[in-house]
Amino acid sequence: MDIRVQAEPFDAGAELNRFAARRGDSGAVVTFSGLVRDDGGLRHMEIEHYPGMTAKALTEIAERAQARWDLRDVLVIHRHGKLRPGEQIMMVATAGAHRAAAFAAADFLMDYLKSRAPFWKKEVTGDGAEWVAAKDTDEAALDRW
Amino acid sequence: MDIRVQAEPFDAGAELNRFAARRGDSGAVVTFSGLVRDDGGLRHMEIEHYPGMTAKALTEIAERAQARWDLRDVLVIHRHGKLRPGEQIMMVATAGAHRAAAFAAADFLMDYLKSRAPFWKKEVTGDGAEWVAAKDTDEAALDRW
Amino acid sequence: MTLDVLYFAWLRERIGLPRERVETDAATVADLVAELTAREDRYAVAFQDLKALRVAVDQELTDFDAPLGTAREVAFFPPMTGG
Amino acid sequence: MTLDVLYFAWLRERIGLPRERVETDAATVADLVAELTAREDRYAVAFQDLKALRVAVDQELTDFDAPLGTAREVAFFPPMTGG
Repeated sequence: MDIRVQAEPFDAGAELNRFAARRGDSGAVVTFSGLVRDDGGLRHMEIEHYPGMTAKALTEIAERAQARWDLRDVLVIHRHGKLRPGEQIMMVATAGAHRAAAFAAADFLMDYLKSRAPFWKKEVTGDGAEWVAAKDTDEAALDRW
Repeated sequence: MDIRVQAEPFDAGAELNRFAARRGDSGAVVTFSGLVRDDGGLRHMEIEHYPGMTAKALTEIAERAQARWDLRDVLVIHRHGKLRPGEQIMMVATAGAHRAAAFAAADFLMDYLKSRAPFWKKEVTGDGAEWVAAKDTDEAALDRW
Repeated sequence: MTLDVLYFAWLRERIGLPRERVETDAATVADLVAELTAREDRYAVAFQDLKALRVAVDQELTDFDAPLGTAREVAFFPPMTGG
Repeated sequence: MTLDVLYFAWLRERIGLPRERVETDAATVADLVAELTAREDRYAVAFQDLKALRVAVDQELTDFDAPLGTAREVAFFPPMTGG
């Protein structure tokens, strides 16, 4: 298990290759990458987090996924600070012997990470800055698990 | 849409980075990588395919995914020929504005690719060679969609 | 009519060749299978259990009762195992 | 007891500080919120709708009726928007 919370950019491709090579007994690797969408108006995004709690919360979520599915490995990287359009915000990767577990676990990690890890996004446009509101559907997504 | 059928190895990480950079309006990218599992006994795997049909079948599957979900882009790479333990067999990637569509489409692509694209795997061990049997669960997985 | 008939995976190995040209008047895939089966034991053995086989006509998956019409290529193979 | 009280995102902006030390005898999170709310308008405004807020005690998510016990750190924030 590899959990990282950092301000620095990361190379998603290099992380995928490293992750896939680490456990040769995994037949299936799923990744999710979240990017700052370039929708024209956005200047940059600011991600605030709760330093004392973040790594702990991510570790708990990853442990839950590992307890529930037959996984060989889990990776979570989440950035904070100032991010520009097109930049990677975060990434999860799951490795398993079979594809169903790898898919379900990555999907689960994203749902939990979205609503249970202490990050808050603020979008800065030409008109000012606005905190991103949590969606009811994000909270509802947790009921799937 | 980018569909490739090839004997040559590919760099999954480089493909992910290129894919994620291609459409800046995508907030969510999901990848699935299938690897030759190193379970001790396997010497190598041979993947046979039906050259006239393969690219066509993969394109049809990808088009079905694009018709069903709001996707910005789809990538499918599948190798054939001789592959050693640890090597990448194939990869799919989906990009969307939102994570639910990217996840569902990648999962769908894998289910269809597994049972509807003309590839056949043979495993070569010290004891001889054996064709991998399709699983009933693979066929049943299609009913999910 | 003249058809290209293709075999893949263990079917190719049992029949002993990857493709052949076949002169036939078969109206459906099933008719073609019956003709091939009547030829030689290796075909009869290979086509013994049609439920364990799949067929594509002109590179589209179809059923064994599909008409051949003006088809040019018929391929037989076991269930696919890609991914 | 002495608590570190932390605020994040728009709650931090409305209250105007990221953390403060609070002397309190509050038995529960709700008691602590009542004490803060009684202090000044900016707290009352910030804590107006508790349904729009989340709380963590000693870095674990919990409910507003949770006891404070021997807690050392209480954090208030809007629903999280990671990922």
